[in-house]
Amino acid sequence: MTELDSLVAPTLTFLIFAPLLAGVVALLWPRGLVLDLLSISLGAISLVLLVPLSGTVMGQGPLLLELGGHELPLGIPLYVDGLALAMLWLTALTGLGTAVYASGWLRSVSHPSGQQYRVLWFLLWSGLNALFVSGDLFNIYVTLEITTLAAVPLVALARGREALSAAMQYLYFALVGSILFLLGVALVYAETGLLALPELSARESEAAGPGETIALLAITVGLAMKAALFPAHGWLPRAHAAASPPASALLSALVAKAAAYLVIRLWLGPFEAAWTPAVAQLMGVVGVLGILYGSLQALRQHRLKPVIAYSTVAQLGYLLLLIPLASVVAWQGVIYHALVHGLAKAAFFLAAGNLILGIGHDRLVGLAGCDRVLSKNLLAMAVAGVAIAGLPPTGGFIAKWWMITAALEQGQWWWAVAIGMGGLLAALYVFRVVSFAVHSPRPWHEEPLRETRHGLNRLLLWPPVLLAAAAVALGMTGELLAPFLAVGAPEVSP
Amino acid sequence: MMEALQDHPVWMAMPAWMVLSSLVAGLLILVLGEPYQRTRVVINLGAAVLKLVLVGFMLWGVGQGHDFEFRLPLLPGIDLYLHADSLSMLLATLSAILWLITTVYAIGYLEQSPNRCRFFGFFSLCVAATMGVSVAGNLFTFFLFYELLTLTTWPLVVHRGVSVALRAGKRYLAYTLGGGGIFLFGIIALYALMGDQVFTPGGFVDPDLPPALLIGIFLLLLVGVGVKAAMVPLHGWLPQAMVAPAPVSALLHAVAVVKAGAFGIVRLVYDVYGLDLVATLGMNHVLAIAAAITIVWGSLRALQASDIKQRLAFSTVSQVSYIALGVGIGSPMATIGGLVHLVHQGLMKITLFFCAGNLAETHGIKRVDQVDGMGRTMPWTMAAFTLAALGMIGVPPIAGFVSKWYLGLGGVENGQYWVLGVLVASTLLNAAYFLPVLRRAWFPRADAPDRGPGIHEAPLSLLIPTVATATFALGAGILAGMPFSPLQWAQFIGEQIYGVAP
Amino acid sequence: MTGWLFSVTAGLLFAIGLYGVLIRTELVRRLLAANVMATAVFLFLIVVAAETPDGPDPVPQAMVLTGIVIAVSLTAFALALIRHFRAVTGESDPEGGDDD
Amino acid sequence: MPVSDLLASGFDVLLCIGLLWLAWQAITGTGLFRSVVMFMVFGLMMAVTWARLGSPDLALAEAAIGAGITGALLLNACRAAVSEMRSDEQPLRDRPSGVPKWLALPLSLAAGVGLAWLMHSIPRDGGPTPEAAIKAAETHFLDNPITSVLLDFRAIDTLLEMAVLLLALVGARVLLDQRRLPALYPVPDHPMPMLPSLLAMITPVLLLTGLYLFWAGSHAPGGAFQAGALLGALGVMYQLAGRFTPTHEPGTVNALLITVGLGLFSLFACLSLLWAPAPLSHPEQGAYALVLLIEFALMLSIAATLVLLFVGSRSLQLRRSTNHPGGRQ
Amino acid sequence: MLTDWWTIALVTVGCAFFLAGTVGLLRFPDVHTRLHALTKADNVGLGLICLGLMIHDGTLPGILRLGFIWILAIFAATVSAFLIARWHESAGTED
Repeated sequence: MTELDSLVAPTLTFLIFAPLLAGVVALLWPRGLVLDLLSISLGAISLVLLVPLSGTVMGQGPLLLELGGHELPLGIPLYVDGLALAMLWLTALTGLGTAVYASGWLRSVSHPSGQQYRVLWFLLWSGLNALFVSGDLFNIYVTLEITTLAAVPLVALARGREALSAAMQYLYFALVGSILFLLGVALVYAETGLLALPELSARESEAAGPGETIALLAITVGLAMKAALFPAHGWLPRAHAAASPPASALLSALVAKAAAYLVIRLWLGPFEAAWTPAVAQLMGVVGVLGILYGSLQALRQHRLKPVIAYSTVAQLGYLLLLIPLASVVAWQGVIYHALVHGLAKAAFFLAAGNLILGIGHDRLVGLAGCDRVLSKNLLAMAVAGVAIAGLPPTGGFIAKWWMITAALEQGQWWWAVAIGMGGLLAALYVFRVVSFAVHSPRPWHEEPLRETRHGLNRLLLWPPVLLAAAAVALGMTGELLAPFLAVGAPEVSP
Repeated sequence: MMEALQDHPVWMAMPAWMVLSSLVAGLLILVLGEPYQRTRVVINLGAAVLKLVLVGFMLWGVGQGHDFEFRLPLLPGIDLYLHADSLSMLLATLSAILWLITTVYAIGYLEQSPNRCRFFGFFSLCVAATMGVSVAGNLFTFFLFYELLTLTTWPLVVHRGVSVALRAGKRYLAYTLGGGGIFLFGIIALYALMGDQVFTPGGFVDPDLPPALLIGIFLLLLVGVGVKAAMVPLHGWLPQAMVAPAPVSALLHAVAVVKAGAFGIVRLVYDVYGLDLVATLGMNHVLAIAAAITIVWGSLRALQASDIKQRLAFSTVSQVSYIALGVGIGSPMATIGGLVHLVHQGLMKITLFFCAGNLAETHGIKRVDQVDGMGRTMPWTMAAFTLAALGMIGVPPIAGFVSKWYLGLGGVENGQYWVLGVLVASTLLNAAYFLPVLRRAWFPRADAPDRGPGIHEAPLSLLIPTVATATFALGAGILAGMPFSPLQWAQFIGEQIYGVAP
Repeated sequence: MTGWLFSVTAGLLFAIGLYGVLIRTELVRRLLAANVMATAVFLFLIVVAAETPDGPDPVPQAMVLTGIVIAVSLTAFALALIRHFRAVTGESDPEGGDDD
Repeated sequence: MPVSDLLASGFDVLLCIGLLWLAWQAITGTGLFRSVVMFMVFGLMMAVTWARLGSPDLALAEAAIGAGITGALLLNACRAAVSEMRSDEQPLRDRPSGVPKWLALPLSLAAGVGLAWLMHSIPRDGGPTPEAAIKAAETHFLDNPITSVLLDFRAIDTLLEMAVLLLALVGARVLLDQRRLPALYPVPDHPMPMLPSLLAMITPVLLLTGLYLFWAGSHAPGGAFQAGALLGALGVMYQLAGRFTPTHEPGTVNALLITVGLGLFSLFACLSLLWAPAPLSHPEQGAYALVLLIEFALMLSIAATLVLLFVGSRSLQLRRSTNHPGGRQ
Repeated sequence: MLTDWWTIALVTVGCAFFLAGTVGLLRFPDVHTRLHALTKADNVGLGLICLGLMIHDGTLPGILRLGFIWILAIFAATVSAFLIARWHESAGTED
């Protein structure tokens, strides 16, 4: 077991097991205030712990920690590289923001199952952290199950018929998806006798046997159903639109992304030998179709939350573009996009939640005149939308620049055009939503000049604003974060 | 002592402070919120004055040949690089002066309207973007501020919130974001080929790349910049954007946005490709012809426009292409003519928009045929309007004449006599769409509705800026010979570009 | 050992389960089909475990044990959701077709 | 002895045919109750299959959890479907799903045959993990290789799996918070004549077997899951006999029982850093006792969670045994 | 060798009883008679098989365990038969 500096094991242990213990505490001691303080402090501590962890990953390259001290291939390894690190940061930041928002939201709506929400969040959080650092195929299956079984109740948390039927549809998609994933794991184990990702990717990639290829197919279809990638996206818009604001922020920013993260993690790591460039182009096409379909659908919606949900379907398509463009620059670009999209999407949903709280319903037409009452909220939502569309001052632009550079450097210019188109379409549906809010039916000088401060308590306002600010701040730190993201990038083509 | 000060990093990073001054002001105003009316005015004017002082220092410094640059690493191998050279000071000075004047005008204009916090916040952010465009040192930074300009101007175009404004905003976005996408594609292609290059006089693109590729990239970049410079096929958004409040259409659509596009064309030809490479590729003729078509087309459409602001908008479309024409011709005199027109057109057009604003604000006059007898009712406004209109036509003492004169000389110098034809035709067309307005204002027909005796002028806060810009336009024409006049500065830039005194 | 028989059965069971998931819209029946598919994968894993050269390999058996517990938790939650879904809507399939 | 091999393979063939036929009936059967019963028999047959394939642990687990608890839950669903069917609703009509039959049948058939061929053709040549596992299991302080894998080599899988079980319960509670559905097994006004006596006889047997299974888990087939499922079955019997009254007030004992498994295991994972560089590693001495403690906690949690999932209420109170009829509070 | 013969004989007779029970289940007209067939025939069949296995096993714990299983099965059979009959009465439905 490679000699790791003293802080890595405690950090990883904290990230995975502390939220579990917090979940147990939440079940035993259901006092709301205590649980909110617990979730916020856990979020803060994990952010603090991530800093030295990033330093170590930066210094020593990808970290490998064998659980229980058992050498591979028997034990389960935890594997942390640039991609996993970025996802951990995303989970911590979005988690903290959503936790603060949820504490305010649960009180302002006096939701009956506040305790349940906090337990679900703690367990979801530990499942996500485990998923991002896990280096074992079956372990990833178990963590996927945790995220699903925590996400479906989060959807069902929003009372009403639509939430229940959306949760039902989500559960069935996820159920079949996880069985397909399990089939893939079984085939890989039968064929290679290995489960650990580092071992699988370290094999000298001679031609993969039929079992491995079918396994890759099964795993990809399974994950596509869980991440609602284009052909299998039916459930996501209904589920994310029906869920309550903090829940849909978590679902869109983290849960859907975890499954998409796994697609690139498995395609570029252990299953590298199982696909040919032609297949990679096909995956790229699926990604682009997802981008175009999601964006066009988002342009057609009449309610606010389905627009954001379809935007998630679209933005997840970008992750698949990493497969045909498997260069280091593309790796950095796609991870950066995942990071920025996570933060911005969470900000978008939370700000949308505030607007809906303000006007009572989420029809786009009803947003008119919202700019005067909830102006700061609207500004946060607009900035988050700009980050999703990848326009300059925000981190989204840096990610888009990286991805287009990677596409042009490898001569696959068509991906660059697709990325550009995706950005434009995203800008269109973002500005469509904002123009609904800015629209004031009567000419303004007849409008009575009243600035009603909406009774939005501070806890609901600051998370979206800070998350949107983080998405913009990422625009400035491209140079700073580039070496972190490049750790563990596949040295495929230059 | 001055030398020690010169290479002190804080002094060197002057362009950054310039951009930051209005960026911070804008953000502060947005964060403050609506009720802080007085502090907002203080912040606005303070930032404008501070910017003017900074620009003055830089103008003096660049004149002495000092070097101002600021570098912030944003991407591995690519930096946010701000570098103030003579060309950037041209646009920076113009924007700084006009921003101060327009802020005063806007405070008066939007007296009781809602959402002023949002307006002034994005207003100063927009000027920060223009400053950024002017001092950008490489294509990446240029694009970053170029797109920021789009983002910050959109809220101003849709400020009124009425559905007409929203439609205009949607069209504006479609054009600018579409153009921006193409521009980004071209920039990244250049970066993929050349890596991170700084704007260098004579261009940094290496000539022995395959010409087809070079032309392709040039066209991509030209389209990207052409959208904002409102070249003919891409000008659709400008007349629509006139639905915005007067100060917005004055500063943004006559000066900031449109000039950013023209400035982009100048950078592209002189500092990215370099004149001789553009000539060898034959792109200068393409540019010149496109500019000529835009000039004539803009003037013709202006003729038909019955709404004052529409007419001024189409006049802007044609006037901005003078700059492109100067760059397209490529001779030293034509370049100086084009560059100096960048300033002159700004001064004249902003005066015209201010007057249109005054007419609309005090008397609700929006159409040309309602202007009868306004000479008597609003003498100062109409006087400024007449002076600026004559300048646009090219009547000698006013600024417009200087740039047309140099453009003509440039055309003759290069043996391209058709340029003279274009200039004469456009002058006649300018006269055709401005003179009837003047006639109606000063010599109303008998059956014109009687406006009643006495003068009913626009409020002072609107009048002073109008008169100020009119005098600037006149001064730029008369005092063209003075050391720090726009013409001298254009010649100074010409020297640096051609390396020889014209 | 008749390992081949069981692996073929596993494949066919998976087919039956997949057919059930695709065809049935009635919620409980679909859940049964999903469980049959899961059992098929478990059967394949255990066949692989049984036929590893020297002695049954404990790792797939542990995986299947974990899988069974996860399957039962998913089934339990799905049944609870079905019961509440039917109580709320009276429908028996999520699309609910005519109502939304 | 070719005869016994012949008989054995004959039995296997029968078993497989039975499995396939039962699965087919369970899915394409008409009545829901009939499908559920078919599925339960399918579960039992799977338990026999696991035994045939040389993994008795799984046979126990499948019988207790797969056929037992899942069967009970499914019967619950049938009872709910029948008892809560409103007058206007037709009996569980089955609308054609999106996928047409002519497409689904060939598709799944092709997938099945392809998979069958693939599963058969993959060479069974073991690999690094099986060899390492089998070699390590011999020297491990736990004699039962499966328990050694579950609680030591791949301990995090078991831990996270407990989280999944807990999540299922929390998810069910989310639904309960929104709408209190009528209890499926209302407490009968007069106790059932035969059940209490059976209960009195069964309780010690099940308790004994459960504890034995838990104890034997470390060196013979058995373990926390099987024992937990058995105790869960005992709990279900108590509920059916009306000895538990389901309530919606949060019960502290219930909460403790549910969370003790996950809580103790996570605590162990964190504390293991004290004596080892990596989490979830067992100390040199006292490891056996620690494993037993964790397994006991897991058993309690599994039993409690399964019972609560079956009953579908927030918590349960044990009512005093009322053998004499009419002695009801 | 003798014990093997005894085991085979007892197990076959036990299976015969099971067969009889199953035939009874299929042929008998109503619930009650079918219950009889199941509980009576199968329990005896199980007893015989257990006996056969006891002989085959021979060890004391094995014998005790098999006997215990048989008693447990009888208990379960009687209670469930009673419950089904009672439920059938109360529900009064044909099913």
